[in-house]
Amino acid sequence: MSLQLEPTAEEIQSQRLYTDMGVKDHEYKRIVQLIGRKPNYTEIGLFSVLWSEHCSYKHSKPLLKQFPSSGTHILQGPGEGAGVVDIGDDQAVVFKVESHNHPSAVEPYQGAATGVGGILRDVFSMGARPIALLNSLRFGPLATPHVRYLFEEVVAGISGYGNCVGVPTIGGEVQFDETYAGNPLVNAMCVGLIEQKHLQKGIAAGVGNTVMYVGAPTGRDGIHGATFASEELNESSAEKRPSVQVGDPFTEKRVLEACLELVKSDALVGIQDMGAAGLTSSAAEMASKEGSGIDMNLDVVPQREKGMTPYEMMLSESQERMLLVVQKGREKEMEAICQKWDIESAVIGTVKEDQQLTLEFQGQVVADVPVTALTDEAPVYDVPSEEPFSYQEHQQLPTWRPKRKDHNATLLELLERPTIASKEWVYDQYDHMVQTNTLVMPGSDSAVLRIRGTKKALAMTMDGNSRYIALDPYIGGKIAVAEAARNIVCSGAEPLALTDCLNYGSPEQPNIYWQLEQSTAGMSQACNTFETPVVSGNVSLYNETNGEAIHPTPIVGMVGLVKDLEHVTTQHFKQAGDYIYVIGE
Amino acid sequence: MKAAVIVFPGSNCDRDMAHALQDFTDVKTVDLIPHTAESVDRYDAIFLPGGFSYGDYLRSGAIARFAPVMESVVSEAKKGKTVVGICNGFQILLEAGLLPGAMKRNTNLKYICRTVNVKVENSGTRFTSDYEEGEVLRIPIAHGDGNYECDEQTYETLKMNHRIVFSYESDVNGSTGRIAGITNEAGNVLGMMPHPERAMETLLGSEDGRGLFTSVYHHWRDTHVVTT
Amino acid sequence: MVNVHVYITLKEGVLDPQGKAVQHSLTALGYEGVEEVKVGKWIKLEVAEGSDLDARIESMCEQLLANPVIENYTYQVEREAQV
Amino acid sequence: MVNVHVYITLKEGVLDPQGKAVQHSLTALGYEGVEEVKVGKWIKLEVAEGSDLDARIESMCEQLLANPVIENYTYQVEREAQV
Ligand SMILES: Nc1ncnc2c1ncn2[C@@H]1O[C@H](COP(=O)(O)OP(=O)(O)O)[C@@H](O)[C@H]1O
Repeated sequence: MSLQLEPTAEEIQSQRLYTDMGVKDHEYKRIVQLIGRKPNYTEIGLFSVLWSEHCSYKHSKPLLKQFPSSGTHILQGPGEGAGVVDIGDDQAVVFKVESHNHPSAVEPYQGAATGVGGILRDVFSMGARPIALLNSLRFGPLATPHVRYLFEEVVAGISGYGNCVGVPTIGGEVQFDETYAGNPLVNAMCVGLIEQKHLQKGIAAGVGNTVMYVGAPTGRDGIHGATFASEELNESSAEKRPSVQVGDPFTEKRVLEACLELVKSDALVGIQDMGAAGLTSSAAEMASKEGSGIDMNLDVVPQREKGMTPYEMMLSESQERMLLVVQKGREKEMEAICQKWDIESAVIGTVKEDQQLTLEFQGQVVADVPVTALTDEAPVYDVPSEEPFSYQEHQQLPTWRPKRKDHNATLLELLERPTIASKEWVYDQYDHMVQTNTLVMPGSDSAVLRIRGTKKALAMTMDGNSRYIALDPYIGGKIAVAEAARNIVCSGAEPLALTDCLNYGSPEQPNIYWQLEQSTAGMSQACNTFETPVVSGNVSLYNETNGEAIHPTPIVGMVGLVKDLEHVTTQHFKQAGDYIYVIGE
Repeated sequence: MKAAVIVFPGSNCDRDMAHALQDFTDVKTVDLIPHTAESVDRYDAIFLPGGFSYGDYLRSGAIARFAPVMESVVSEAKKGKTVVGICNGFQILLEAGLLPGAMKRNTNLKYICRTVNVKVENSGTRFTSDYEEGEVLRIPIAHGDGNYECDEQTYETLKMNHRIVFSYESDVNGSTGRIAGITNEAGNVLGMMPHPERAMETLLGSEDGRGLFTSVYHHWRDTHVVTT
Repeated sequence: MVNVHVYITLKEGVLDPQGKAVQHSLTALGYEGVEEVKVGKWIKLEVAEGSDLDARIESMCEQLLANPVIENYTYQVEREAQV
Repeated sequence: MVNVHVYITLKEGVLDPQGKAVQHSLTALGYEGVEEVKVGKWIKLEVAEGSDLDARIESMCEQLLANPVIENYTYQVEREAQV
């Protein structure tokens, strides 16, 4: 059995194998302390993913705390699959942004496609029907074939996935700048609409309740970094284990429809997407939120490949999967719904009282660790922050005033810049009309969707400009929020709340941490001023190539409410002879 | 009139189609019918909506054509009932052999979503009687495989028998003869790539699609309602 | 079980937009003397052996795998034991 | 000029939604014993002969025709004269 070929707990320690999984020495020591023994291979795997920046926010948590996240209309702030905002009439809007920068750099089509898939699941796991997708993209200058390839494939991936699922991609933005030449950014946002009574949470409540797996079978996709050992096991195939996940939008569409039917049943207790770190994070987080534990039998996890180990199953990032907690005895009702949509489901575990995540495989307990150790006890770092030298330099520079004589030529030059030029080439490839609610299509300030059966509409936009932040992160942070708010207001809507994606370099660099600190402080201040709380978000750090970090790039995704369809306004000039006004400073 | 909108796994314009019929025509009953249904014989008109049935894997419409409900759709079509396939629905009708020809990738190899000018080539059909011949409609297209292909003989036959019902005013996807929509020989089956169900309200940009649905309804009324 | 390889291509005379695009890109990338490119499908199936194997494969191709209106197919059976 | 046939398939272990859908459909159509289906590409090119032919083909495959991150390729050169 391959299981026996895995390194032992002793070998993991003596050869410091945990470092290959991204676990630091002091973190390893802390894990040993927390569980009272040396973790085995599966267990250290669980910790490595849950203690990663992506899952634990260990470098960014303190900064995220400063964001205002509540308000009378906020039904759910950060912490669940997506944020939820009351829009009246017992309805709510649900939204979140997600980054897929690194996967898109490696395999742009699938990286972008699976990014869309993931953010859709975050939204429909709340019980909401996804009604819109947006994306914010950053690439290097289009002059090189590789950047053009990345650009074309990322757009094709977004289009391929979103179009197939039948959710309109109605907005976004693209910028081209040297700083992203080696590290493109792909941020995707999804907006959903829900009847408030169907709102779900990702919790494992009710001792004795059943844990169910729903969706695509698990393969070895996305098991990264730590695969060194398993690769050695596998002399039969010279092929490298794929770490690239391939999206299957057709399955996603069926999982979506099935979930939206499942959430209407009172037998459903909790539901969560298996996103990054798949089964591990969904199980641990669902148990942690409720203070419960989970017993899981890995033999019955639907599998796509033969001979998968517990480690592989737990760390797989196969797409289009959901974890459910269902009232004991009512599993059949859930299974029937899954069958109707022709997707797999399996009873894989039970909610229990003791707060342990216990995994069984082939009659053996292969992992048994306290849930709190995996989640609440994840390290949080106080990182040194240092104002970079360049900042004061920038401040001292005299205000630059461009001297231009020929305004016409300047205008044409500006319009030629890919960052400024029309993005029709992009949004022509997105189905931005499906569901027939799109009032304002891509090409204006924000996109606007009507809400059927009401006089209301939703406006949404994504914005960010890293140059401002590189120059002055505090003011730049404020500008990012203000730009989004302006776009919303210009469409005839009142800003409700926002979601954000923080794309930065390594937080372990004091200068970069300073940027993070300053820009999030600026954003927070603007959020307070506009009364737009941050209801969800995502952090993507370590965006660097050869030690060179990207410009700090926080992206703001904002949603606003149009109270009356009459208020909807587009940015285009309507008629010759109309007056043009400039307002503001 | 009773209308059926077939929902294949992966259909995503099914609700839009139902809204178009329900909200903008006098059609009494509009039912969403699952792909597993055995029969659609109790309906007067059958609509195959857009989307990505079975992911459009292998070829658009290739797998959907074998969905259980299709047997009944084909036999009702042969009996002369009104059958409309829009976008993916058109692709399914081609694969099922109810209409001649096949779809290839758009010439630019990209998905195209945009409102285009669509010309009514024949207003003498049950699908277009509420339009003027030669009228140019603003209707969105949204497809990756809309490049209609048929051999020369088929094309000549289509042309001669006025079975080309809609054409694109300018070449958008490489289609032979800029074909956007055709009927079968008997004239009761229509396939078209543009989405009239997305052009029902000026609020959303155009209401030029309404005529298709009202034509179908009026044809049914004129052939079924006895006036005294 | 035998491995069956089905090769599907557009019929002679049917314009192949994908092939043309690939040819264009290859030329743009500096590969000279690339004259014609056709992009087709290669479908690999593991199928149960049997005396009716050919009939089954042909019927699968005609019914589903290829679209006889615009595509041609050929196939090859790979019998491991005989290799 | 020689005809080059390039065969591209997804790497072992990479999810193949197309293959799965085709297999599902064949089974539903009553073809029994269809175990695994993989959908790949078959690209036919007419290329100028030359001593560097193999090098050229490989570089075309790696640069454009196949996506080395998730796909494998093989190729075959068909020299009409020799047949
Ligand atoms: N990635 C994208 N996805 C969808 N729509 C986009 C995208 N990029 C740009 N757009 C659309 O094009 C319009 C213009 O984009 P852009 O040039 O970035 O201008 P802006 O300064 O308003 O952000 C936006 O309003 C948006 O709706």
